[in-house]
Amino acid sequence: MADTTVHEVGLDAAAPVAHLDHDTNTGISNTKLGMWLFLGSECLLFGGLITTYLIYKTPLSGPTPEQIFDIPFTSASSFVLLMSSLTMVLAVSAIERGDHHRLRVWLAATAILGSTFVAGQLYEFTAFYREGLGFTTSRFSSAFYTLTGFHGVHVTIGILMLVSLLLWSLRGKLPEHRSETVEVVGLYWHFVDIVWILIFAVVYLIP
Amino acid sequence: MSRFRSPVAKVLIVASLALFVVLWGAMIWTAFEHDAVPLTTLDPQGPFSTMIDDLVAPVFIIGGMVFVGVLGAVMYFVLRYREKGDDDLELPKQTHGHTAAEVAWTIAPGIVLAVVAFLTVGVILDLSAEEEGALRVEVYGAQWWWGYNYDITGDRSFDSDGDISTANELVIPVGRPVELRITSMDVIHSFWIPALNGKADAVPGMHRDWKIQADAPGVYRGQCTEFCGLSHANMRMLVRAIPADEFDEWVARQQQPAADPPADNELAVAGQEQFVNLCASCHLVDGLNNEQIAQLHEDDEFPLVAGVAPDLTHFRSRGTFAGGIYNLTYPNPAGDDSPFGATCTLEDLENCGDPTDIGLAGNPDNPLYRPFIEDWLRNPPAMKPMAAEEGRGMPNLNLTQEQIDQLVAYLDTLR
Amino acid sequence: MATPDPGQLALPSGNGAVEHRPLGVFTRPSSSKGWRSWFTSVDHKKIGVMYGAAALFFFIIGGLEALLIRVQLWAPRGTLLTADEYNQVFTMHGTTMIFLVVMPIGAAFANYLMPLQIGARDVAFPRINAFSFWCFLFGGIFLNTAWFLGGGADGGWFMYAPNSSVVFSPGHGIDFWNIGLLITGIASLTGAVNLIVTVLNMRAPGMTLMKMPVFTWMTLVTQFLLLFAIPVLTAAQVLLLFDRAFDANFFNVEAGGDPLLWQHLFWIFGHPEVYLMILPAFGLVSDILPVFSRKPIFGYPFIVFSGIAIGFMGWGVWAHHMFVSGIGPVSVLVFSLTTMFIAVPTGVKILNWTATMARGKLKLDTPMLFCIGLITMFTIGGISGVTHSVAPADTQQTDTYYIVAHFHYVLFGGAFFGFMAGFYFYWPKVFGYLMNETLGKVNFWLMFVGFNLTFGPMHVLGLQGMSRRIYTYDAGYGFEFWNQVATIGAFVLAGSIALFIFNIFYSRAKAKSMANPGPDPWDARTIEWMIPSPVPEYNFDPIPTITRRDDFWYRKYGETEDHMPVRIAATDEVCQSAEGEHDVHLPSPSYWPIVTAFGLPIVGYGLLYTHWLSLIGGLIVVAGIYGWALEPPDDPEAEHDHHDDDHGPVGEVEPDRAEDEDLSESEKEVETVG
Amino acid sequence: MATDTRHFGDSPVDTDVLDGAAEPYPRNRLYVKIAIALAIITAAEVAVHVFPDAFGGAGSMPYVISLLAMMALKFFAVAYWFMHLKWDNKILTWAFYTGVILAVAVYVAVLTVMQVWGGMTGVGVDPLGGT
Repeated sequence: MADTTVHEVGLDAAAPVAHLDHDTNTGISNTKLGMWLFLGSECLLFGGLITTYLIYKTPLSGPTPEQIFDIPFTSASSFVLLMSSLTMVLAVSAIERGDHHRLRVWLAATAILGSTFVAGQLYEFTAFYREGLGFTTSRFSSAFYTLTGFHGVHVTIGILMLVSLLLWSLRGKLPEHRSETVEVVGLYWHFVDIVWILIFAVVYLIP
Repeated sequence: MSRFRSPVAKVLIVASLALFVVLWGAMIWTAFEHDAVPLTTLDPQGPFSTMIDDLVAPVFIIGGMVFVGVLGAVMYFVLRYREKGDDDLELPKQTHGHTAAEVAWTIAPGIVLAVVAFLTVGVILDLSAEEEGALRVEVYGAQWWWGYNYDITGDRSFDSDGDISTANELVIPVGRPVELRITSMDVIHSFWIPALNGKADAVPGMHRDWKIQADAPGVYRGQCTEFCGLSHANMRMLVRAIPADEFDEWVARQQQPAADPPADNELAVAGQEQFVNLCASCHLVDGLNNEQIAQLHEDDEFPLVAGVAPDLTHFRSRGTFAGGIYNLTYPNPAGDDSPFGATCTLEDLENCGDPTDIGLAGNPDNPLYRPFIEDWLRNPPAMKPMAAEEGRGMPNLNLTQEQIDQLVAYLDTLR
Repeated sequence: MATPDPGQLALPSGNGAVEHRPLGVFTRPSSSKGWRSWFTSVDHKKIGVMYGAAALFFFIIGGLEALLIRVQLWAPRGTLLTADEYNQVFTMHGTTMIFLVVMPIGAAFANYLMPLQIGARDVAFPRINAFSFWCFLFGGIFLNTAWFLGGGADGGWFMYAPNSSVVFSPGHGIDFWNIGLLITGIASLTGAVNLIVTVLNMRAPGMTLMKMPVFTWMTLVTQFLLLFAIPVLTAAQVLLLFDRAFDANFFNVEAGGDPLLWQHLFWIFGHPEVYLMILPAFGLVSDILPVFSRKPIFGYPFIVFSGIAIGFMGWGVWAHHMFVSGIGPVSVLVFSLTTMFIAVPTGVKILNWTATMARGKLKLDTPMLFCIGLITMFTIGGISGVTHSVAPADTQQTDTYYIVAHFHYVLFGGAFFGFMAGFYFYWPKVFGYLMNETLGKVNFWLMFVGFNLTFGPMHVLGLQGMSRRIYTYDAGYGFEFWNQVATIGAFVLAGSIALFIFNIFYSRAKAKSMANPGPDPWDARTIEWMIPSPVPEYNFDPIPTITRRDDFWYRKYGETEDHMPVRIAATDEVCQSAEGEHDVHLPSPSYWPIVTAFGLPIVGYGLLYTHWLSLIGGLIVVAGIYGWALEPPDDPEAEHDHHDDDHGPVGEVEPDRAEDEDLSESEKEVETVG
Repeated sequence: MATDTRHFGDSPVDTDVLDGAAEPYPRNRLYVKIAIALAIITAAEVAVHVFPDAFGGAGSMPYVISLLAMMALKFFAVAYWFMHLKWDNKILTWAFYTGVILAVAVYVAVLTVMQVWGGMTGVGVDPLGGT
């Protein structure tokens, strides 16, 4: 069907969901379905880590969560991550319309917001460490750093994917019929945001 | 191609099936033979184990019937519907299912299981109920032995004046429930006396309640059942159930601190000195090194890694040592089945029985069986795999024969 | 569909036409023949065969470990192994058999068969499929290299904390176990996503869910179980890894660590794990039994829904592994009840299989014998399982040999008998020759006898108080006789396995002088038997349109009003010709999956020995992923005369590079672990 | 099974027209509104934390429930609109929420069995007990 490809691209350019691939039984592309399944699976991973944190959040020694958390700071970084979801979804919507310029702008914005969040997390970690909360200090510290650290790594990988997309786009390798690639990365990004919504409430706000 | 026609093949099939039947018949038969299987779960000796046995027996019977039913149906269908070579080639009717049958055999096992569930719920609740007038004992597992702290005074603490501590052998009064508070000092162990109740894990950082009771005097053996590292297989324990009056006597003796050896027993006096120098950092002898041990507790020298060792205050009151795997004394003369048994004498050793038959010894008045304890002192890890260099178990102290003789003489005085 | 050549794209922005060149040092592999092609293949059939071969190899290792255990326990105070060696051997035996044998054999059948059963050309993500296999293989090898680097893990396959901490197990054995299983976990997780998408998205036209063969259904359920169970194990293993490698306090009791947390997480994974090991075998039996009974599976919807019910209920019973752990009487009660009722769907399956045989015309060939063996032997395992669900009884039975007997009746008598049936049944489809029937039957009876001799006596041993995981026992406990019977049985069992392997080579040698068995040697029912044996690289040509369950059967036979079958077409007429068109477009082989997977064990060794090595491993992984991402799924250089099928889903690859995002996530798991 | 997923309210737009300078995209306005709502909810969450007494005090039932409710609201909003579950095939909602519900059910059960609710007791502090 290679000879019809260009034609198809033209057809699909405005379609929010890429239809380059074959029709599937469900009508959803394999990639997107796969990503959603993966995200469902990730729920069990983060669930396990959050559970661990809830069981261990009162340390037998060392600083307690109440003593150490800086809620205003974390609220700000939570807000930053939340807004990165908006820029992400705008990026998806840009490429769906074939607006490559805005795609790049929003991708860059998302990556920058994400990096801000990660930087904030690193700052938070160092601040906690200075206040005497090392990774091995208590059961609380181990659980806290493991949970938030895992999330941070997820964000970092998301940033790497965003930057890769940006580079691909700049090199012209991200035509709009591949808008689904951006959408799938977006799903991952939103999921990471969702996890932080949970962590912010369960870990930081609820004593 | 689909049939086995040769006689050899038929012999093979018949022999296999016959072997299967004989095997299972023999297994069921021997499972209910309770002689010489001291750990059997099918011969309960106390109220709690009897409750379990009464509950599971009908389940075994129902299960057996279900299996015979399924096997019978399968065998019947195989014989009845197998393709016979000279048959015509007509294929069977293509039945796709039968909803009523499906519903029936979904509901039927559901009902059977509901009955089992109903019975189970009652037993679970009964087994977790608290017992009136129980003797309370704290049980702790350690790599690879068991310790017991008795609450004799009834003040719900295990270390007030008059409470006693012992190791490996748990002595209980007959007919009185014993409430156990089970914990561990290092990894997870499991306390299990099959004749008296099921098992309960000993989890570090957690105390859990369990209970046992013996209906008749006797020695009931057990084995650690949660894998706990290198010498898991060698972590045994036994319960001696004795009549209440004997138990009171036993308690009275255990409440005494250890007496210093008589001055004329020079070997033992020297042994005491060796003990203080070599053994006292791990082993407690009440009245001898209490302060030393207390200090270690204070300094948190007893982390969760073993480093603590069995209480030896009344060492000779036990019949076994090293996690219940070696006999300390000569066993009892044959024919006496009291938990401690009758006394045998030095003069009449050949009637005392074979001291290498593990776990049979009991009476502390019987003569010390020296070879095991000497070998143990000479090189403990050779007698029972341990990792003393990593802080688990007893190290080889490279004792001389003289030191060993002195220590044995001293230990022999700890009655 | 082919990837559009990027050069042809009229890009609205960017630098116009882009010249595409695969990144890296390799020229893209193109051959699908020769031994080298196995390393780069993305063909689900080759990957399935490799899964099977690797699993059988690990099976021999695990079997030798089992024989060591049995010889050690032949008599009281056995001296073949020391306590330390014994602890390593039983730990590795359990780990190997579960993670490196039963699970991958399930994966082998799923990979090979499932796409054929749904009429697809390949799985949804062929390169991820290859990556999954290499992860599994490298993880398994990594795990077993522990033997040469200081000894295997010694904490039991369940690895309870705190016995698994550095304090109590200072060697590297447990680290090998932990990291090795994290790597195989990536394999399972990526495999699960891949196979679920394949089943949901790539079925042939007309094949609705309720027309799928039962094995495909059970694969779907199994992969969902993996999808959700593996991350729980990963979470637990990460905690253990951080405890061991970085002094975290998750299971450090002094700092308030709770050993029961490990048990909960482990068994939340561990119990679905049990079902995901047994369900593929159930699926195989449900497909094989009708063929040799000459009638359809009895109560197809009930078989399917009971499988789904088992999968669901499997999530609510984990704490029955913890009845003696001290979880409190209320929890014991609840989990006791949930466990009892999971017996209902299992019982439904057994009764439906029995009913399938009723009024059939049974051909007692080797696959059928193994199916009957499964039905009967698994029933024993199922019933002993019900006795455990009675929680008070379980406090007597757990951690004794009664449990060992139970789960071997489930996993050997159930899963492995099913796999043996599958091997004998599908051998001609995969390799193009039939296994020798006489040897096969001897194989079955020998295995039946050996199996019962080995594991039957363990029921008695357990009820009479013999604990699990003890390297020795003393005289005077009455354990001698049945241990000796079990040891004899183990060697009979080993003999039956040896006979199976002999049969493979013997039959292959014989087959050279015999005709190809043809597409349909068993007069089978499902569509994988329509295509030539061995299966051509492109599977179906063309993709069949499915009109009913057991579609292939109904192409051969019609049914009268009273459901009597009537032959309507000769088998040859409805089967795909071996000389069909060969111009089907297929995904191109790739180096990147194996390269990426190869980085993972290097990261693992680095974690244990020197962190620089981890960095190198990590770079290999990252390079692999980027190489992969920049490589189109299809080689644009390759000459393809695109075969235009007149139907829907075809098992070709997504042109999206987004599949690589999936990979990045799996990589993330590793990297975070690193 | 095949569902047409292209039922968006937006009419197809010619690519060339859009290149570089796009017309406003109707759904973008919705996205922005949702983001504003999310920001407001976040502010409310922080407000609850800052003024716990208005909600019965930190750690009290109304406090925890109001925070969890707002958390859930944010969660579903992102999944429903930003992740397109609203417009996509329901099988995706299925796949994801199976994971979510399973995780919640299983882990809540774990926390219950481990008796974490109400006063974080955790495990005992005295490993040696009365010895």
